[in-house]
Amino acid sequence: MERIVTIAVLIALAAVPLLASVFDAPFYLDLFGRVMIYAIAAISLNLIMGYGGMVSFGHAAFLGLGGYAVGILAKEGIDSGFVQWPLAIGSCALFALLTGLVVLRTSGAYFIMITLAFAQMLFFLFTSLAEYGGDDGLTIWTRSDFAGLIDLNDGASFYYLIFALLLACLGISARLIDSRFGMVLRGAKANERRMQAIGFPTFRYKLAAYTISGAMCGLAGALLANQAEFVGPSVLHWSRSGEILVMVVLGGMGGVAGPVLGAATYLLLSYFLADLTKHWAIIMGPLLILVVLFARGGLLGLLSGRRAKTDAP
Amino acid sequence: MKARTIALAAAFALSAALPALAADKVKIGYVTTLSKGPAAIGKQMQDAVELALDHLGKKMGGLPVEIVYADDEFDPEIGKLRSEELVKKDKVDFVSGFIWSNVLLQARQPIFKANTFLIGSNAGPHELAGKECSPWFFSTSWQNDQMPEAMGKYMTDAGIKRVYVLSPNYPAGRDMVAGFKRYYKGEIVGEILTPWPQHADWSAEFAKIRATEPKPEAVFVFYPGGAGINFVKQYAQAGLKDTIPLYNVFTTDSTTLKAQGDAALGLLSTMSWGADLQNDANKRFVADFKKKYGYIPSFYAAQAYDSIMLIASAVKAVNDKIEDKDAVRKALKASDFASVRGQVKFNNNHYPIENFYIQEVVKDADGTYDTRIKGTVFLAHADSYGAKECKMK
Amino acid sequence: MSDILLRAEGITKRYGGILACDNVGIELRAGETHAVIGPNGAGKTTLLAQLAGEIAPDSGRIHLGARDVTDLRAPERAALGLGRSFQITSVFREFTTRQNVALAVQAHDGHSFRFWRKARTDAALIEPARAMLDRLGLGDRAGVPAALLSHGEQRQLELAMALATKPRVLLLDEPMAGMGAADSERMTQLLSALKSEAALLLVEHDMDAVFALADRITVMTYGRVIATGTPAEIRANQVVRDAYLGADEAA
Amino acid sequence: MTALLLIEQTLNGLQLGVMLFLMSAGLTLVFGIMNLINLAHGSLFMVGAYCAALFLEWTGSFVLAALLALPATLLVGLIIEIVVLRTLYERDHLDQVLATSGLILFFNEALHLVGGAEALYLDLPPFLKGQVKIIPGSPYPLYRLVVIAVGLAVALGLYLLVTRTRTGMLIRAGASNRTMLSALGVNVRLLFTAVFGLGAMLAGLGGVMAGPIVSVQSGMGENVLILAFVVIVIGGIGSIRGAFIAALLIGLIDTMGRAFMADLMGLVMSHTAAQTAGPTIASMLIYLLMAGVLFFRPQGLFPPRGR
Repeated sequence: MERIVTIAVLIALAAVPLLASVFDAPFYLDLFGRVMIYAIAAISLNLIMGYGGMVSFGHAAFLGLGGYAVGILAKEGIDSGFVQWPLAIGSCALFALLTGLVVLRTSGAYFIMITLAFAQMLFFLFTSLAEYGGDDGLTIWTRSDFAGLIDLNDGASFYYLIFALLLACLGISARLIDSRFGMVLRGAKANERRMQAIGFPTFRYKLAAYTISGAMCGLAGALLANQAEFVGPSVLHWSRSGEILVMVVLGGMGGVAGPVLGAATYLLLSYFLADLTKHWAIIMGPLLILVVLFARGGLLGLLSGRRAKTDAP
Repeated sequence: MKARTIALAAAFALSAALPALAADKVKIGYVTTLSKGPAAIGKQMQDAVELALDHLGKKMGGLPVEIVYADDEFDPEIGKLRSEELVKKDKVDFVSGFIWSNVLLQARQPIFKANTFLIGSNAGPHELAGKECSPWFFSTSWQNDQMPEAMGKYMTDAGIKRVYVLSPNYPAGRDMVAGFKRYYKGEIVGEILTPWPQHADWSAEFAKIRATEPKPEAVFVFYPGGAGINFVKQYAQAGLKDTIPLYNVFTTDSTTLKAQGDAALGLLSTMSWGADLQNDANKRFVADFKKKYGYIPSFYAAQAYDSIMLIASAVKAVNDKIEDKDAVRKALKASDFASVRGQVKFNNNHYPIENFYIQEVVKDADGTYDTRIKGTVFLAHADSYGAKECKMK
Repeated sequence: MSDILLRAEGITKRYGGILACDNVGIELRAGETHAVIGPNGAGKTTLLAQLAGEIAPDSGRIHLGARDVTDLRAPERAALGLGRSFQITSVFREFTTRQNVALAVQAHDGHSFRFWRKARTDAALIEPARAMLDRLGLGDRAGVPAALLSHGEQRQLELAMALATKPRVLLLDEPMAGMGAADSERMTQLLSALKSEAALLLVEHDMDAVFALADRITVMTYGRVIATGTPAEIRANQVVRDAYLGADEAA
Repeated sequence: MTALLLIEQTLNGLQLGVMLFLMSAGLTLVFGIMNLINLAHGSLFMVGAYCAALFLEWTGSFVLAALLALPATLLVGLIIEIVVLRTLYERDHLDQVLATSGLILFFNEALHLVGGAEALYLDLPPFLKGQVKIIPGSPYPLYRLVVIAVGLAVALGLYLLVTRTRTGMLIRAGASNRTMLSALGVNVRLLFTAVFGLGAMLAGLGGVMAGPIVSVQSGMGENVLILAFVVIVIGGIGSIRGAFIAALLIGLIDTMGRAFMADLMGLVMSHTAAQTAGPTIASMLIYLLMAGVLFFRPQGLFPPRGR
């Protein structure tokens, strides 16, 4: 069931540009492009949260850092995507690596809050960077330039690039969690003490996973900045971290496709509900609660028939 | 894959190259905040737009008008997405609204790229006034700096020698301080930039003001929205209101006065419009607004009303040929409409050249709080960026 | 001297006002099965955790072979050949039985920064795991999620995982806990077959198993070692009889 | 002069601290005992303030409004405990995060509908409006002293409740070892509901007392919620004592940072640079503190024993 839904969702996403051109509705490229970018961010969070048990409440920090890397380079006149994107990903990886040395000393709620702490520090830092727009944010006048290889200014090309990267991230995380490395990560989530007793120095594997996740989210940040042609501190506000987290949990953490499902559902639902009424939150809120109460394991759980009530241990 | 992309690109190119058809109606996208915290402002703007349509008989020139409201949810990203939707899906002829600088700055690109006019009816960031000024942008409000400039002038003229300055630590806040300094000639004895937006308690700052020697004669602040409510209440509670007079910009307006209550009474601020401004358009606007909605409009409402009226004047001037963008731009630039702000011209960067007034918070006979114009500070005041940095003529 | 594989001296561990271990010394010789017994709260499990490197002692030294491992953490000691099983079954419930053992094999098959190849089909992990499961009689349960195994089977799996790390020294925390008589009997046979492979340090309450398996026995009460000796010596030791065995036999 | 300023800022820090304590006390208990991450705790703060504002409009008396707002918040708290949260105690933390963030969305919008889009009016009665000259030369707002007094009184009351009563003993037992409770034959469900109600009422009290100081509007609880989480994490989850000390610590550090950071940095850098960097560092200060504390004590300052 999960497989069928995943494939259906991916096929639907692949068909968006076609439908958009047939019905002359290019706006949907932006809408669904944004959905896919957040899906990548959610996949990256799921990698450490769903498989490594590391609940990050500061993942938007990477979204923002990746975006600012593109924005700042663009402002300094470096438009080449071959420079911007590796730097965006690299700086996120580095930030994850360095903060990981600290945050991974804690676990549980303490981990949640210390990841938030680092994201907040970054938030205040960018808010005060008057040179790069500060609170107003930074306009990106030209999208990343890939030397004619692909033109990000063309709606469909950019869309398919995002789509390809989404597939790549899905593929990478699917391989990753089944690899030896993934087994260590999952083992550490289930029982870290046991993992250490059989000889795994779990800290370094968790740190590696945290770094990979940060890098992947940095890619999403670079994409988002290019799509928005803008980057501002609101991208790394804690409420954004909360939203990414909600997407992952909503979609379900039992499979790699959960985050895609979650991001699509959360963003599209709030979008269409907001079209319906400005009081959309009063519908959205209870919907989230109902998902928790009646589906164990998020939407993915709902699809595979894991009902909350019958799953009592 | 590649072939399909090319086909798609061709399709897009084709649709863009089609000759523009004559318009059968005027479609305006109106972006504002309708949900979350600051929805009160969005509601005022929406009410004002509806009133403008009433006054226009729902027609601009010979064309019927359709307004598409979009909620930016107080989030720049959503604001940008909705703007994109307006120009690409709804294919509006004009976009207007925008309360917040950061939302406007993020949302403008897709609007400009779609060759659509953007009539900002509140936010006035300096970027759009200076180096990044755009032929597609017009403002029916002000450039951020103009308001504190007026206050700086007023306080200099009033002979106030020593001022303490407080403002949030973000670009608009720093712009406000810079604008104030541009025209204030006395001594600034202290200046604090407080964190934004989470700062909610000024007791520490008040203690510093009180401890300043020699004693400041006045305090100048910029705290918009909810922060302004907090600030004004706490300033009065600290007993400072009666000892050191408070002057502000954007801190006391009709969206905040109810919650500020007596704490705001007597406070002075500068503004380019007031409900008691004496001109025919404004009298009609305020009277009808009160009658229709039962409350006093704020400057947000006035500027929103003007934005619709400006568009209407342009549509009429080009004889409904709104597809002729150059003609429309010329007509907009002419600013040939009865503004509720009185005589208004556009600067080279399309920000208004207008009057600025000093106004005081008063309590009406029926117990509601309101502002009264006390005098004029600037006549036909232009912003300081247009001439210096904007290359448009 | 060289035949001593694990030696702890002067181990002291304090929790608030309670002395969990008070100057404990213990030695484990090659080829030996050494049991630690004592009433609940005697500090046996705390001692085991310190030997394994999960808890740092307040004072005292621990040697693994000739090497001082006091400052090494659990994974490092495991890499040096120290295996352990837990009192409370701690297998990975979501993984299959085979995956559980394969994970233990993986721990000692170089680093795990291998991101691409599927671990599930990695012969270098699967084959040793299969062999280990066959040996412990769990071969036909290899594909079953560990959560679905019976309690006895889970204890066997626990042992299989410890063994898969090819330890020189194996610390076993109550391997018979919660088992019925038949399962206990099977486990006793399994353990005695292990003697040639690794030295065993065994914490156990099941006295039949202890006296059947152990070459030497250390008795602890209130965090202190009160006696060490062969089963016969311990049986005859008056102090032990008074403090521990006597009470047990009376009950 | 500077000494007087220091004293005044200490009072300010104390006042912020006790407000944070009111928010954190319930949060840390609910988290520590029921193992529930309740993001909607900030909504209860908001409900308290809204109730006070609405009751003030209705009765015209601030005291009456405040007194009515407490049971009203309690009632709202009990309703969400029974309808939603009760089923979440045994669930994953992340399920709790999802459900309670749903509650936030709901409450923000519901109060928006009830109270209107504009911020509500909640002003002090004349007898609380004055200033007191406890420090020579600088009058201090009476109301803030009242806030400090009420906050400290509540802290004392909680201390007595937790250390001197049977309920308190159960609460402590629950915070350090949850499974023990049912073994003791306690009606766990009732105890949980009572603890949650208590926490809700304290958050409501925080909202009522903050109402006259800050603007009463939808979404007002969220920033306070984040600060409260910072407090309970620094203090050690489940520890009332830790929450109290951490709340005061955060209150003082935040206030002192705002008051003196720019000047302090002015000593080592140019005035304008200090004026911009100062506030930035000041707003990061509490997060730096949290990261620092957790680095050296990953379980916070006062982790309840046995976890």
